[in-house]
Amino acid sequence: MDFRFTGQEEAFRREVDDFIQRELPANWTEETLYWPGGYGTIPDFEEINPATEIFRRKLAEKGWLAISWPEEYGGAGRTHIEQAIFHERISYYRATGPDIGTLISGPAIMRFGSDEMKREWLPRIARGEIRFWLAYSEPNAGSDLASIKTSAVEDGDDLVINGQKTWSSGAHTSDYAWMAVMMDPDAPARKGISLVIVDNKSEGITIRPIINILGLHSFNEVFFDDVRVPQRNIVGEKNQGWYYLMVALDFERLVVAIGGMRRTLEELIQYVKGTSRNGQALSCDPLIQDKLAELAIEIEVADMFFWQTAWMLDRGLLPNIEASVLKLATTELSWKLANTAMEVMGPYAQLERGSKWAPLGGRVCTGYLDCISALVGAGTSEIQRNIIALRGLGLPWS
Amino acid sequence: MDFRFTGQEEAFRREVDDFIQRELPANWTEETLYWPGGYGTIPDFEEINPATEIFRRKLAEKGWLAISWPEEYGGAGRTHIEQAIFHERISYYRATGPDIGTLISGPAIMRFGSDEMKREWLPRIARGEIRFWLAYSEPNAGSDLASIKTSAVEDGDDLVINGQKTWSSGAHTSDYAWMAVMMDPDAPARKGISLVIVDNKSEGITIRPIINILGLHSFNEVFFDDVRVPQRNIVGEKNQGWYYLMVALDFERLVVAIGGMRRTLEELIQYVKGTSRNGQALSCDPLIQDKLAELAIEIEVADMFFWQTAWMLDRGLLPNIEASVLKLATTELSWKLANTAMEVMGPYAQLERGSKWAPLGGRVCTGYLDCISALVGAGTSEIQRNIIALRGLGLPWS
Amino acid sequence: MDFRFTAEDETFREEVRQWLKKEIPQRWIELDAGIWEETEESWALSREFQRKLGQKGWLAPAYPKEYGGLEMSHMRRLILSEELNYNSAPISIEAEISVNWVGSALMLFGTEEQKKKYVTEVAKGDAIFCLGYSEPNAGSDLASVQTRAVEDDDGYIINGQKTWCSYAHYANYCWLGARTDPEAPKHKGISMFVADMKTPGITVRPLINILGRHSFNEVFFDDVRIPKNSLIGEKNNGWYQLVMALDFERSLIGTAAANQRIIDELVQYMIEAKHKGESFANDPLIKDELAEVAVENEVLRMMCYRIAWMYSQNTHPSYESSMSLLFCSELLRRLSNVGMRVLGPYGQLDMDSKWAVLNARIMRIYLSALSIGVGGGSNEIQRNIVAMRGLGLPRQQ
Amino acid sequence: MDFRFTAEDETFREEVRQWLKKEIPQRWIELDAGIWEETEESWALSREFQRKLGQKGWLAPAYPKEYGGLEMSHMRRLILSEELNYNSAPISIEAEISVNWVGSALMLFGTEEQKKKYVTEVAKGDAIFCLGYSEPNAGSDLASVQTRAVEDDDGYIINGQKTWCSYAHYANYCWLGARTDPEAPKHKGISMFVADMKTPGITVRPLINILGRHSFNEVFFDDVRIPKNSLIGEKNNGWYQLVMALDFERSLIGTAAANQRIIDELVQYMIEAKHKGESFANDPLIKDELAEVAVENEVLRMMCYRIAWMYSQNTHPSYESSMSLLFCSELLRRLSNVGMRVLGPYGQLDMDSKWAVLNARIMRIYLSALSIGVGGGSNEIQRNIVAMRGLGLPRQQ
Repeated sequence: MDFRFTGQEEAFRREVDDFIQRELPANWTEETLYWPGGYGTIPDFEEINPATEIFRRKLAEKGWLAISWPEEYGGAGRTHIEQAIFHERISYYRATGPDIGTLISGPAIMRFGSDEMKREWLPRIARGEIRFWLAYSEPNAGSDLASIKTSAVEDGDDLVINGQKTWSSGAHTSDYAWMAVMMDPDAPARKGISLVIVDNKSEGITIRPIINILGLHSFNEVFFDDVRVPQRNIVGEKNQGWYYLMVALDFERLVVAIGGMRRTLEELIQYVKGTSRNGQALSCDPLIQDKLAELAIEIEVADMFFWQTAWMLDRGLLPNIEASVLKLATTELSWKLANTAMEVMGPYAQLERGSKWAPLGGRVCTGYLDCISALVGAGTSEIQRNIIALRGLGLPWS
Repeated sequence: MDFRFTGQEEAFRREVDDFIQRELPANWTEETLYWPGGYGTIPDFEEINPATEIFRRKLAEKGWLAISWPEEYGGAGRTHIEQAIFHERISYYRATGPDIGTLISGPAIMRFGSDEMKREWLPRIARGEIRFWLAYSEPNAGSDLASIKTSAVEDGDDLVINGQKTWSSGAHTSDYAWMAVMMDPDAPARKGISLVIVDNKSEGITIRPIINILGLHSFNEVFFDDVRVPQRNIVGEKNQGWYYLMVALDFERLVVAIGGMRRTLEELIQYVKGTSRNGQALSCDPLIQDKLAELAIEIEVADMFFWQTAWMLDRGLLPNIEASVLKLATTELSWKLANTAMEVMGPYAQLERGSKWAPLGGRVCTGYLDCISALVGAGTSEIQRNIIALRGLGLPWS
Repeated sequence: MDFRFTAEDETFREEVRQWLKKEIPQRWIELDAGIWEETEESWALSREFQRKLGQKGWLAPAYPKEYGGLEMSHMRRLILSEELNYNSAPISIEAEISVNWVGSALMLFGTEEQKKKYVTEVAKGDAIFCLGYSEPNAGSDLASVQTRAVEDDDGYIINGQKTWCSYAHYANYCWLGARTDPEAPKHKGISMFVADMKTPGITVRPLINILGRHSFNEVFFDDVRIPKNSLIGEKNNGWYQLVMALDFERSLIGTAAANQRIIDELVQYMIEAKHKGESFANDPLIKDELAEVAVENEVLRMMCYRIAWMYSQNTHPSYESSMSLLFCSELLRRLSNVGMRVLGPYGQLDMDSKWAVLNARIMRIYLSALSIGVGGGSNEIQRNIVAMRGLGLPRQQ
Repeated sequence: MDFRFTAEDETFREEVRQWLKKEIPQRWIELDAGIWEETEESWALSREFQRKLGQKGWLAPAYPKEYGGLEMSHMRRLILSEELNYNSAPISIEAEISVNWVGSALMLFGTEEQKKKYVTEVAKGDAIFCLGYSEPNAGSDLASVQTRAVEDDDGYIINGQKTWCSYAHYANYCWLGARTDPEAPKHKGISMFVADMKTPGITVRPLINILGRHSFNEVFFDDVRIPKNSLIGEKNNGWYQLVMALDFERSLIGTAAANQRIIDELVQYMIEAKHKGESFANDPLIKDELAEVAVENEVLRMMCYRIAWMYSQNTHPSYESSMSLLFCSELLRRLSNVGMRVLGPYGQLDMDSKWAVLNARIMRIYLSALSIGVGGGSNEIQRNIVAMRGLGLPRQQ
């Protein structure tokens, strides 16, 4: 057992750290509104700040958008631990880079796609040339992926897709949908789903914005009206989508903003050390100390699961419980961080960015709004707990 | 709206208070191990302490075992508010008196029994001549009363009962079982249950002790082997038992130890005022103050529901949500009281009675053990929450 | 004991309901501006509504008749407040503050002339006060006021800065705490003033809140000259006057009524969503949590009734108010979190989205829950009051 | 990074398992005496087992070989401890204290003669120490020791009273803190001694615990005369010595392993109970809670591994120990409460009932959960250490 980074890992960590500090736009870390665990700010900010696109291209040049992929597909051929190191640093500096394509679509294609498919898509993803959006959720379907209704009917070499997706985060800034469709409506719900890649520019696609709680455009509803897609865009085998989705969920979990959590806690500590109220430093208040100590413990716990999950992936183990635990721990943590910050900072934390009185550049105010999205997003906390009970303990499904 | 006691209620409260202080054995309140909300100590203590039997008989003489019953059945013809006043005071002094007969069987006979049955049973209950035990729970049935398997078959004027009850609190110190049996096994579970009164001395009954967590004999398992009971002992109509049980549960809820909770909090406050640790009075510790303030608020909340429930009964309203809320609030409160006491008092609270170092005469130690019984007893907290969601809010049953 | 309202009370409640049905403007319902969400349009509507309320004597119903009130009983005021809030009537929080805090304090400490002027204006809905208590980095403790008021022959000259002044940009007057004796110990040497917001030297700067709206302000006083008769009560005795007046706090019954509205709507939503097969709404954990919150709101109502009843018996609540404030702030947090879970992602949409559910009210209550019980450890302060006054434990250092 | 044990470690684990299968007496398993539940019979069995462990060098595996240890690595000791605890081997808590607290401190501060005698006896399982730290009403702070030790020509004379001395009635020695300079400030003037429990003037009185068992004692010292060489380390420097030795705390891996056993058994029970139609076991809320606790115990194990690994790297943990202690005490509470809910009323029966489930282990863990983290606000102290050492916040007053 060894809790240290190896020499190589340590060197890579330094390289990543130096790179980010050098290449990230000045003041980015202080000025971005991104809250660890929240979904609400990223697409919008990428759209309005071209500097992040430049940064992303530089990451792609180094092969860091696809760190753990083989070099033949444009990756850096590194380990998952190294990938985790990269993610930890990226989120510590609140930088952007990895996205749906590199984190979900790419690994799934690598695992389930044909050789032809791999050659067609992986290098473009790794080079950061194309972006994907997740087309899973549908109206009135709640968080249960098995109730997908958007249909795909085979017609010659094509599929013809009809239906609607919603909560489509970043659909308006992406190139392709990574999409779950129902190909066999007569099969049991979980045996008729297929995964397919759909070009956003296809005829019959309409994207309409949904403005989120922050007043930003991150969500969309997307309509599919007789949209034609070549059958070779089906990922892996048809009707195996449910299984692929479950496995992909496990990979996705590694992308938790563990560095961002730690950063935010550090800033909270700085704040209480530097702020007095009624003549007493906040850092001396035992109730505040208690709250921060509790946060520190929970971050430590999430941290351990983070590295263990990465390590399991390197050893070819499928971290399904660990991944659920990690998701559960970090979404609730995101919420607790925001709520504790609100309590500690008082009314000042309710000020939006732009006010000179807003602590942490208004990030707490955003965070309080944004953290709720992860809690109720796909795979709510309740569902995660059920997964742990079922897969982890072998208890019967209720 | 009026939150005061009326003049008559106030006078009755004084009368009860004076009576208890005068008639209760000296030092009883300090010496008894009874914990508010726990089930574990009472039958045993009644058995070993004849003084409580004398006290009970004096209560019966005043008609106070059946305060709200009509005088023709041996009651005092008073209101439910007055009954609540009586219960509040009784539990404040940790005295005994009201039991299954006066609280559950009696009111159910009054509401559902024939005139003949009322005349036969009510006066004897009111005079404290007979005691009942609750024969609901069965092995492997969990907390769901609908899964009763003990059978009762009609045979001439009799019923013949076969089966087993368990967790039978006080069966060994009582005279009659207040019993739920299955008379129509072909009917849906909730339409085949009847309530019947069974004499403990009937042939075919075997009572075996179960020693509880306190090392006391309060539970029993009771076996019924071809036990014959006259059919006139069926309460109300046959196969209506489920409905009667549900209504009876609502009445039962009023018997929460609200006075005992308040008393225990008072003693905790006394303790922290009188105890120093490392030179500082416990009462000055802000964390301890917080905990006690939280308890005080929760007791206040339970208190309000207590009086409101009594008031509803006086107005002929059936307090089903209120009763569930009261049960939920007080069982969790019992647990919190014990746990807070343990935290505040440290290792001393773990000493059993008899040690000169045991605070509150060892009651905290007992209470910590005993409070768990109410939490997992019939109608667990989860079930109560479901009842509130279903009956109170009209949400669909899950 | 009696948990009922009298028949006359019930008739009064019905009268209020009917009146509200008629008088709440359709446009107000469409705007649905909650707490801290006022816009120019909603503010104008609420001012107009408050004047109508004032004409009926329902804006400050407890006031003596000579100052525009009805000398209404406590229980009836409770009923009035419940109905106003359950039906989301257009009352701004600032109007409530003007009536319940400032007006009540003026009634106690003002001269006859001051009462005739300000109290009557407030009761008629003609005047709005903003509070000039908080100062930057001073927490919630009035005793650390730094703003100075220097007396000369003509009156007082005010210099300093206030913050968190809600709706100062609309207010007619500022209810101002300023230090008149800088040599005196912390709690002494403070006086209370009424400053006309149009006085030269007063500058109002907006603080944009979490909803992106302008509700809070910083107010700067730069050599602001106010007349002698702006002083309320005794000079240098302001802190004590305020402590006394603090007990005139706004009853939480309004919050309880507003919560009830939310709970009713959430329940309705869950029942309908279940029919549509929405999985969020089927979760037993969420259902249980909603049930628990519903019960707790029932408790809050009872607490408010009891406090009102105590007033009606001329008993002064001591720790009971702290208890209910504490209970209320924790309840609001839980309610808004449960609500967010019931609605799932739909709960995160603002009211201009066609997918928004329940007019985005849950999201807004999630935000407004913040304004109670946070900052300066105010829940801790309330808990300490319960421990001290309710349980007789010593004061915390 | 590497989360695996080496192949050699795994072989060692298997060796321990096989040995335990052979050596844990059947009678011990029947008695199933948990912490604070020792009886005369179980004590005798555990003493015998500890001697066997001692012979293998597994009782004090970290000690130098010359004192009866094996100089075993930290990770391997962790494995040993995990297996001993998961299999409920007959080790009394007092044996662990003797090895990990007293023995380790003696190794640091004892003379060669003292080490040869006491440390070797402990490692062989021949000697048990009881702790003489706490005094009545003094809380958990050793600095407020009142027991006096007065030096004369022949040695020291001890007078005073200790409390919470577990298993003092079986112990061979007392590891005693006494005040040697009453004039010195609180933290100075304390010295550490080893007192033979057979010395005249020592009286042991039982304190009956919550399980109705005799595990704790009061120990009275009445003109107890002990020789000069009973002093350990420097005179008047006892407090500092102890603070240094405190870091030799018992790893929580034993607790984690014991928890794991409980969780495994609860899961098995729930699966079986579901088949029998027990409704307690079907409750989704309880199931979720159990899942959460299982995960948290996984975290606790990782925390312990990491601390052991830090030692193996010659890094001294600072706030990490407090973190895991805090986490552990809260986890134990939750585990015992979830367990009680899983079992329903069956969980409340003691092991002599034929209806008792899982040998009444849950009830006993519910009770023993009390012994961690309660009293003297010890969780608060740990949280303060995390705040101070981990986050760099100021010390609390």
